[in-house]
Order: sequence, then structure tokens, then C-alpha cells
Amino acid sequence: MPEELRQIFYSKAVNEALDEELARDPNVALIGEDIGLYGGAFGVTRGLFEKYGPRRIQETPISENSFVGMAVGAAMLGLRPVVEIMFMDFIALALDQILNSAGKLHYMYNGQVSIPLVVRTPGGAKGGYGPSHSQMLSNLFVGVPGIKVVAPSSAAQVKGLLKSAIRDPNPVVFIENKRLYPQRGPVPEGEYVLPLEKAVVTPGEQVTVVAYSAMVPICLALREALLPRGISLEVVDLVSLQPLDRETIFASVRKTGRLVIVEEACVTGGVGAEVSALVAEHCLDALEAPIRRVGAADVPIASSIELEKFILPGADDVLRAVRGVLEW
Amino acid sequence: MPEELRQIFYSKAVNEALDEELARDPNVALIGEDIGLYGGAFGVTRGLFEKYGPRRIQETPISENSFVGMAVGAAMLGLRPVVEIMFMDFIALALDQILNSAGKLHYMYNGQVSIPLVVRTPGGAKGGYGPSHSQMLSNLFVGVPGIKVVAPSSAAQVKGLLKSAIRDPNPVVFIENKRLYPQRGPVPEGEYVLPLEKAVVTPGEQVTVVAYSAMVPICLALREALLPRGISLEVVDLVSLQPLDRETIFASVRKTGRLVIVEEACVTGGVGAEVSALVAEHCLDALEAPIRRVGAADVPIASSIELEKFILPGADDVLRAVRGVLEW
Amino acid sequence: MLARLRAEGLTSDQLAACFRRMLRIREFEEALGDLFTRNLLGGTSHFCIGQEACAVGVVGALRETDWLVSNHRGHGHLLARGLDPYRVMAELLGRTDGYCGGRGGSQHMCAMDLHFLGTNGITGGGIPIGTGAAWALRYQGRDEIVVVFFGDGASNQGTFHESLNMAALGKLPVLFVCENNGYGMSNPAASSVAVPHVADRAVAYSMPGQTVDGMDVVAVMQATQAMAERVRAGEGPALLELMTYRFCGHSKNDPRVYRTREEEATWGERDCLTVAAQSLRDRGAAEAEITRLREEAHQEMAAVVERALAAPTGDRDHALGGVYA
Amino acid sequence: MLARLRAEGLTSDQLAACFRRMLRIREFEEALGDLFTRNLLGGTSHFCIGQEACAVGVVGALRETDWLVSNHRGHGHLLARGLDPYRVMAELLGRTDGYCGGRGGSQHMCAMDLHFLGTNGITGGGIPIGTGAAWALRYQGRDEIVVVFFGDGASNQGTFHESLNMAALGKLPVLFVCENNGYGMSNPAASSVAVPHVADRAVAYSMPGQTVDGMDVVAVMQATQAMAERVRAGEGPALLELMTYRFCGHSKNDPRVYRTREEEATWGERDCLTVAAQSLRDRGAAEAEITRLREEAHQEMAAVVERALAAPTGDRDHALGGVYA
Ligand SMILES: Cc1ncc(C[n+]2csc(CCOP(=O)(O)OP(=O)(O)O)c2C)c(N)n1
Ligand SMILES: Cc1ncc(C[n+]2csc(CCOP(=O)(O)OP(=O)(O)O)c2C)c(N)n1
Ligand SMILES: [Mg+2]
Ligand SMILES: [Mg+2]
Repeated sequence: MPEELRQIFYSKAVNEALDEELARDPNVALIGEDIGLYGGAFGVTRGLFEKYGPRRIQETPISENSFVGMAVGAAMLGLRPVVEIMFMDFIALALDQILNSAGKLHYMYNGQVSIPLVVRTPGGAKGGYGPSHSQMLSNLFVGVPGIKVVAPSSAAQVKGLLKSAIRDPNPVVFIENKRLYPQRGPVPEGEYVLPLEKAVVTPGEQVTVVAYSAMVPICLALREALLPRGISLEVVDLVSLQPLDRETIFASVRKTGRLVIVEEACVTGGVGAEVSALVAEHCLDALEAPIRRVGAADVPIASSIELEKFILPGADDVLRAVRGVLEW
Repeated sequence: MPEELRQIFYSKAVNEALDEELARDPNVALIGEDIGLYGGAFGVTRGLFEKYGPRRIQETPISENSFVGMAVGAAMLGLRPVVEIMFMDFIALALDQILNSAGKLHYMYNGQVSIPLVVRTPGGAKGGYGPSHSQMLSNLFVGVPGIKVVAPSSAAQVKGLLKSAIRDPNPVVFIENKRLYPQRGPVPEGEYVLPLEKAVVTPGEQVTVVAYSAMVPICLALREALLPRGISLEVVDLVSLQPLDRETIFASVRKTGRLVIVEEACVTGGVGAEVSALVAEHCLDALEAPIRRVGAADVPIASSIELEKFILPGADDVLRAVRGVLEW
Repeated sequence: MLARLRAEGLTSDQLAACFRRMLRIREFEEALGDLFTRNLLGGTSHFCIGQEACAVGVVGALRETDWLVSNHRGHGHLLARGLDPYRVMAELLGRTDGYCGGRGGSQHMCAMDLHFLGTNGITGGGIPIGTGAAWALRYQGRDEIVVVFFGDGASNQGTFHESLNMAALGKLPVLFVCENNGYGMSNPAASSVAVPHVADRAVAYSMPGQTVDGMDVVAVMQATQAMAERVRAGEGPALLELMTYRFCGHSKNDPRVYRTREEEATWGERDCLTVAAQSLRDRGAAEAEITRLREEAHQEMAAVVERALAAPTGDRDHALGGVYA
Repeated sequence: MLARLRAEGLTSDQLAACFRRMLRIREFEEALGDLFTRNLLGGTSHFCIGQEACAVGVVGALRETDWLVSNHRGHGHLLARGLDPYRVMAELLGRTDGYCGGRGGSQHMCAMDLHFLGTNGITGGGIPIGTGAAWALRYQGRDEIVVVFFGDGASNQGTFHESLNMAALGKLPVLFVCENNGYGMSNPAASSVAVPHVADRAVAYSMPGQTVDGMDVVAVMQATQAMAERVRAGEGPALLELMTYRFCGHSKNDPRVYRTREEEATWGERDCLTVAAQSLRDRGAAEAEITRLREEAHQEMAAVVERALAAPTGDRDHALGGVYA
């Protein structure tokens, strides 16, 4: 990568990935609500309708379960549909088609079909959107066989990963993040793809901090902040929530002996539970302190921004957990 | 409890609980598909339609998301609806109303309403029913705030717990099990209720085996089988999957130092992950061996009974895991 | 509350009361817009500017004990039902004085004492809830009915179909009210609803369907009253479609690229407030009186905003407690 | 495969071919019932005994390249499309020779080479899938169409509404075929569908709807062909309802308490096989010929069962592998 990279928004990086894949492969088609002229609720698809027209950019009525089902059917016939679910909260409406169709068809039809489908959706809270528009529902898809789940944390990542997800022959739930959309990051010019199943490590010594999506920049900032104080965190950005990059996680835990897992989803039943369970099964002997999880409180996400702050995890919570495992 | 208890089917115990609660409280109403004259796909509601009529036993068209939503609305007005979802696999269709309505309303309406709703549904495989009729989807509801999740393992339990679930002011996902329905067990005559949030311990010394639903009888049988060989398992029947009875789990692990978690859901992202994570956070020092999880393989559940056997967890798998933690 | 509409039409007083209520809603929304601009309001909100006659006309034709279920665009419904504008505003500002203590906000607000079963952030999500409430009313032998508000876009959700079908089968006391404002977000109704009118879908459930001018509060009240009587009489559910328009964007920051300024201007001529003011004039109201009503509404809202901005927000316990009953 | 139906009706040969195909399906289902009784078949299965004319008539009117989407009651659709009965039977018995190697079974069987997009265990689940396949065909500029089979019960699912609406908006090349056998499991269509006929719902999507005698294979073929032509011509989707009856229970162990034996007997007189045999006789077929066809079908199936029972099942790798492409 060149020294000086241009800085673009996470949302723009998604847009570029879509644009490039639409240009590259005539079978790539977008489908979803208000993704045309309007450009999507978060402006992510802006300009694509003008460029590719209504055939490639398929607007739909508000019918989440069925347009995901349609994408499955279209994938069986060779399209590579990229579905947008406007807010991750609404994906509950389409769970049946993701769980009972998309994830199963390749296996249960004995390899006769593959389902190269991407379901893009922004999870997480943006501030004051309330209980039905703020959830990080990553937990719903971990443990759904046949589905890959990816949750990029930066502009550069989201671009390279979305391109890979679109090219992957499997259904991918691609979790974007409303809070990341307006964050800028360095993104190379031109074509590149990133591996879907590889965690990204920012090295450190004392504590492994596993995180994904919008929690990664928070953890990286904390890492910076703690360095002068002589505490070095090894931040493992999961990138892929399913499958998990076990080897990278294990290697880090074996190195540091201390693990904090950070996510925006509710603590209970989250991806963090799975990470913790894997470590407790495979690296128990390496652990020098109990595993700590940081996540949203197990409550609906209140609308009031002031209340929301008490519910969502922040840098303070991560710091407290890091202290906890260090002082053990 | 008297010495000689009558033995009844698990399905009959469910039926009795429904019958008694319908008789006791005029606001209890059943709603679902084919629960009337037909008596439900597994015969669980047999006889209730004849006894209580169409007002109390509300048959519905095949419209899962909306009849769960209807039950939510009715609960807001004081009914205590008991919904049947014929197979747990179909609950994906109704996830939106469970996640975004039932679990949130009490909190987000600041206590103005409570949602005394029970969603009964049989999870698990019965043998050869295939990928869309065999899943134990307990993992979907762990981490959904505001919902209780209960998974009784015996006839006596299912009766007392269902009665409690119906009386509870919160939404309860009540996981029955197709394989348990035709199993008989001792059930007291007459009225009794059981606490919703209490795990049940069958004591032992060397290894804690945490299980729920149809895996419990398998683990209890294994416990019996191993006793003569001098290995005593402490079987913790979770009963409640959310909230988890942490203290009971922790006490057992502190006593035995070894933990195997057994469930019928896919290993990845299951209830077992949450149990493991809690233990790794709160009882790490007590662990003398890595935590082992036993569950279904992370694949769709094939239709062929022969293939199904390779996929679902059985006594052998539990035994192997027990050996694993003992030989550590 | 407004008196019930008599068959012969509204009295001048009743019409004036409608006008006042519509003004209150308009002023409320404009005050909100102002708060957004001043960066004092977080999250998102969907204004109903232009649709006030729907809310006021429908709710005005009901009994106070009838139940309402609303959607994401619910401020009009809330205020039409007589919720205290201060407490609605406080809710939007996340204050403990709000109807839900700031937990719910715009899209998740409920007032059980006023038989308001909640706004709803999931498009189409309120339709089964209202249907279930109607099931409960019938079950309990009560003579109240339920009105469910939703939009043209929501009529494409599976819940619309499932719920209307079940309501029809059960002859449940529910009136489905579609506010067809021509768009679901950016999607024109003509591109998302495969029939000319949402009310055309009623035949698929053997229920009466009617399309009414949603800019004329009197027409809305009359149609609602006729349908509500039918529903209350146990003849089963009905579907009322109100043709209306939102003069604002879908939510904040909507540049409205999907429609023309001409279209907006044409609809603007039929602004329900203009229509109602003209009716009042036709009945002899003085211009000064109309101006006075407008000013009163404006002042009321200024006071509401000031008070709500000064109200406290909740603490950690309020944020984290109360998940289970 | 059957030749396409010409406008003037079926030739005797074509009718005989239909009859043979219907017999094959009937024999297949009866052989299955026998396997259940002998405890040689696990899981559950939904027989289409009585509905054979629907499968054979619809599929017979299509091109071989047209695509099929089926539901839980799909054996007739599979065999009508010309899948090898041995490999279908092997699938039901969980053998590796089955179309899906035993992984899918009755409710999850697919044959992509024969353009059969799968049976489906989720009621209503296939409707959007078929609609999406039609989207892909239109996208790719192909002249094939999709036919989606589903039941009266499935027409109450939200996916029915959502998919028909989207298909209509997009003028997608898909023909929706409802086999109305009067019941969804135990629920009479009259208690679950709020209109007299499922086809009455077509108007809600501005598409043609037609109700046809599903016991008369010729009527089914003719109606299908007319609609398929319209769909293929790009005039948009259509909804065809076939009135039929399953003579068996919903699935195994269904005592059919929800209907009378008289009703069954009345429908039994109009058994599609009886109707077809009579048509053959009317065209001069000898009784002996009809008997011979019946016997041939019976013998074919006996051989199929024997062979399938002897086939091997998969190993651990087959069970656990192949989740990801
Ligand atoms: C399930 C779901 N899908 C999408 C959205 C995003 N969304 C909010 S309002 C809206 C448009 C609704 O249109 P309509 O029903 O016509 O109501 P209107 O906004 O016009 O009042 C959309 C797409 C949502 N909130 N919920
Ligand atoms: C989502 C879902 N709900 C319920 C069922 C259980 N079920 C299987 S078939 C069936 C009846 C379907 O009726 P219909 O569509 O009329 O088809 P038929 O069985 O009559 O052919 C039901 C309720 C299911 N498989 N999937
Ligand atoms: Mg609208
Ligand atoms: Mg049927």
C-alpha cells in the first residue's frame, strides 16, 4: 500500500465495492428498499441507480421476508444478489429465509446449488434511534450453519470484504454499522479484496482484546491511550463472526494469557460467548485471569440518548474489563 | 410427593397443565394452528377444544408472525395467550414479534404494560423429519432481553413449569421436545407449580454435566451407567435457558472442577457457549480441565435417519467428553 | 374530547375543535423540526405534516374508550387522542416526564390510560398487535373497537395480509386505516402497491374497503364513523384508505429526490389546514378568529418545548431496570 | 415428457400419457404408505393421493425448461416433472442414490438438471423463492417461466401476499398454482381463507385469477397452458387455483376427525384417476388396456421399492461435509 492513502467514509467504501462488483459481474444485482434514487437510508447506494438502472438496482416494497426469499431463488439461478436490510433490527422478519433456506440449500440439496447471496445490513446504535432501530443482532446468526457472518470495522476492510462476500459462493450476512458509516479511513485506490475468514491483529503484549465492528476503533484508541502507561493491548478484530478465526484468537490468548471480549450486542448469548467458550475449551491452560466480556446491557436500547449511554458499551467499560483481567 | 406416582406422557403433562390453567383463569386462551379438533400436530392439545370451545381455543390460519403478534396485542389487553408454534423451526417466521415486540414492550413502555405470553414450541429432532422440522433453536432466544426461555426435560417438570410460565407476567418461550412427548414420567396428581428459573441438580462428584431438554434423560442415564464404574456425574438440568441459574451452575462447577455442557442445538453459538462463558468469567479458578461442549454438528439436520445419527449428539458423545475432562 | 360526529355533519364548534387539534399537531411537528435543526433532538422522527386531518378525523369519530395502534409516523395520532403535548415532547426529548420515561421515543410510545396501544418502529408491526387487541375485546365481550393506523408502504408487508385475513375470519372489531400519502419512504405507492388503491385489497378479505379524501377532516370523520359503527355492530373489520400527503420529508435529512416540487405544490393547495380554515370561513368564522387559533397553537407549543427542554433525563437505574415485569 | 397441449385438446395418446403419469404417482404414494406401515420409512411424508391431476396437468402444459417450485406435498410434482421414481424413493428412504443423497428427504428435494427448484418444508416458503427465480429469468432475458405450487393454507402466509405483489409489480414470469384441497392440515379452507376462492385474491395484485376443476387433468392442462402463455408473453404473473382433494390424511397418523367420511366419499367419486379412465373409455380405450396400465404402474413401483430398499445410506463424511460451497 502506498504511503499516503486517500481517506474515505466507510459508507463510501461500501458504495465503491458495490459499484466495482456491479461493473465487474453482470450477475451482481442489488435488491432492497429505497436503494434506488434515494440511495438507501444511509446513502450507501447513492449514485448506483443512476449508473446501473432499475434492472440491476431492484427496488422493492416493504416485504423483508419475501425479498430475501426472492434473492435466494435468484441465486439458485445464477444471480449474485446483494440484499439490503435497512436496519439490522428488521432482519428478524427475514430470518426464516436466511435460516431455513439460504443456509441449508447447498447442503440439503447435496451440492446441486450454491447460494451466492449477500445480505448487507447496518447493525448497532447511531444515537437515539430507539429499541427497534439500534440493535446489533450478530448473535442471531452465529450458530446458523451454512451462513457466513462478516462484520468489518473500517473503510478499507469493508470495501475489500464486501467484494469478497459478493464473490463468495455462500450466503453471507454482512454486518455494517451505522456509527461507522460516517467515519473516514484510508482506502487504497483500485481493485483489492480481503479474505473473509481472517481476523486482524494489532499486536500487544499484556491483554488480548477481541472485538468487531464499531467496537474495534474504540479498542484501538484505547490501545493507543494505554501504550504510554506501559500497558499494551493486543487487539484482535474478528472480522468474521462465523466461522471464527480460531487459530488467530488462540495464538493471541496463548501469547497474552488474558482475554477481554468486546461487542455491541447484548452480553448474553453473543458472539463473545462463543469466543469465550472456544478459548475455555482450547486454551484454558494459557489463561492467567478469567475471561471478561463487555457488551450492551441485557435490556432493550432506550430511545433517550442519555439512557442509551448507560446501555451501550464504551471505552470506559473496556478499560474497566482490561483493569479487571490485569489486576487478577 | 407420594411414593407411587402415576406415570404419564410428557405430552399429556403439557395437556394437563393447559387444561388446568384454562379452567383456573378465564383469561388464558390458546392460539395456534390445528390445536382444535385435530389436537395439535403432536396431540398435545387433544380434548381441550371439546372442553373449552372455539373462544378459548383459537385456531388460526398459517400465519405465524401475525398470530404471535396478535397474542402480544391481546396480552396488552389482559389475556394470557398461549401460542403454539407447531415446530420450533417455524418460530423464525415469528421472530420479529417476539424480539421487537414481546420482549421490549414492558421496558420500552416504561412498565405501562406487561406481556403475559407463552410461546410453546417443540424443538429437536424426532428422527427423519429433515432440515426444516428438526432444529433445536434455543440459541435464537438467549440474548433477547425481556424474554424468558424454559426447556423442561421431564413430564413432571413440563407440567409444573408450563403452569408457572402461563402465570408469569413476562413473555416465555417454552421449549418442548418432540422426542420427549412420548416419554413417560411420574407426575403428581393435582395442582403444583415449579419455579421458572431454578436449575435442577442430580448430585455427583467428579464432573458437572449441564444439559437441558431431551439431553437430560440421556445424561441421567449415563450418570446411572457410570456410577458402578465409580464415576459420578453431577447433572445440572438447566430448566431455564434465560435467565440462567448461575449460582447453581457455579456451585456445581466449584464442587467438581470439571464441566461438560450438552445440548441438542448446534454446538456453535448455543446456550452452551453462554454457560461456558459465565463459568470462564466467574469460576475459572475452580476449573481443573477445559470446558467441553457437546451438541449437534454445525450442519443442517439431514433427513436420512442414518445421517441424522452422525449429526445429533448422543450418549457416546457425552461419554467421550466426560472422559476428555477426566483424563485431562 | 371531540363530541361524536352526528350523521348530519359537524357543528361549527366541532369543526373548530378539529381545526384546533390539527393546528396543535402541525405546531408540534414544526417545533420538532426546529429542535432537529438546533441539534437538540437525537435519533430520527417522522413528521406527519399534511396528514393531520387523518389523525384528527379518525380519532374524532371514535369513542374515547376505543383503542388506537399507530405506526412510526404517530405524533398526530398521539395528539389527536388527547395525549398531553408536553409529555409527548418530553418523550421525544428522552425525559423522564415522557409517556415512556424516554425509553420509547417517537416510534415506541404508548399511553395505556388513554387506550393508545403504541406507535411502532417496525413497518407493519402494529397491524397484528391491533388485530390481537380486537381479539381480546371480542373475547372479553367489550364494545370497544380498535383502530390500526398504517401506511401504503406497510400494506405490502405480510402482516397486513395475515392480519386482515384473520380479522375477517374472526369478525374482529378492528378498523384498518391506511394513510396513503403516496410514498413509503421514497417508494411511490404506484410502484409498491400492485393495485390502484390500498382499499382495493379489502375484497381479498371479504371486507368493505373505501377510499376517502384524507385532506378533508369532515370527510374522514364521516367515513370513519360509518365504518366504526359497522365494526362495533359486530359485522367484522373494514379497511379505510385516506388519500393524503406528507409535506415534509420521510424523516429528517430527506431531500425528496423521488418527487417533484410541482407535485408538492399541487398537494399543498389542498393542505388539510387550508381546507379546514376555508370550511370555517364558509360557516362564517372571522379571519381574526382563525388567526387567533393559529397563534394560540403556536404559543402553546413554544411553552411545551421550553418546559420539555428543561425536564430531567433518567439515571442509570432507569436505563437498566424494568426489563421484566 | 408429454407433448405440449394443443389448443384443440389432448390427443388420446396424450391423455393416456397423463393417465400413466398419474398412475405412477398414485402407485408411488401407495407404496410409500405401505413402507410406513411396515416401519421402513422414518420421519413424515405428505401424500398427494387424489391430487395427481394437478401435478400432471400443470407440468404437462409446461416446457421442460420451465422451472418448478413445490411445497411439502411434492411427490406428484417431482414425478410429473419426470424425476426417476427410483431416485425419488431412494431420497425418501435416505439413500445416497436419492436426488439429494438422503440429506433432503421428502420436503427438501431438488433436481436442478430437471429444473426442479425444490420441495419446501416451510409452508409458504417456496413462494418467494419461485418469485425470485422468475426475477432471475427476466433479468437474464430468458423465455422460461416459473410455476410455484402451494396449498390453500399457504395462501394465508405473508409470503403469499408479499410475493404476489412483487411479482405483479415486476411483471415477473411466474405462474402461481394453488392446489386447494379444502384443508390446510385440519383447517378447512373456509375457516382459513376469508374469501370463497383463493383465486379471488388475484384482484388484490391486479393479476388474473382462475379456479379450475383439479380433478380433471384435461381442464388443468388447458387452464395452465392458457395462463402460462400469458405469463411467458410478458404480461405478468397469474394465479391458478385447482379445486382438489387429498384422499389420504395430511401426513401419516391423521385420523381425519376434521371431516366426514361422506365428504370423502363424495369427492372419491370424482377421483382424478376415475375421471381420466372414463375419458379414455369415452375415446374408445378398451378396459383391458386401462387395467394393463394400472398393472404396469404397480409393477414398476414394486421394483422401485425393492431396489431403493437395497440401496446404501451415507457415511459420516456425507452427513457432516458439504455445508459450504
Ligand atoms: C420492517 C421495516 N422495514 C423498513 C422500515 C424502514 N421504514 C420506516 S417507515 C418506512 C416507509 C413506510 O411507508 P408507509 O407505510 O407508506 O408509511 P409512511 O412513512 O408513508 O407514513 C420504511 C421503509 C421499518 N421501519 N421497518
Ligand atoms: C411455516 C409452517 N407452518 C406450519 C407448518 C406445518 N404444516 C405443514 S403442511 C401444513 C398445511 C398446509 O396446508 P396447504 O397449504 O393447504 O397444503 P396441503 O397440506 O393441503 O397440501 C401445515 C400447517 C409448516 N410446515 N410450516
Ligand atoms: Mg406512505
Ligand atoms: Mg390444502
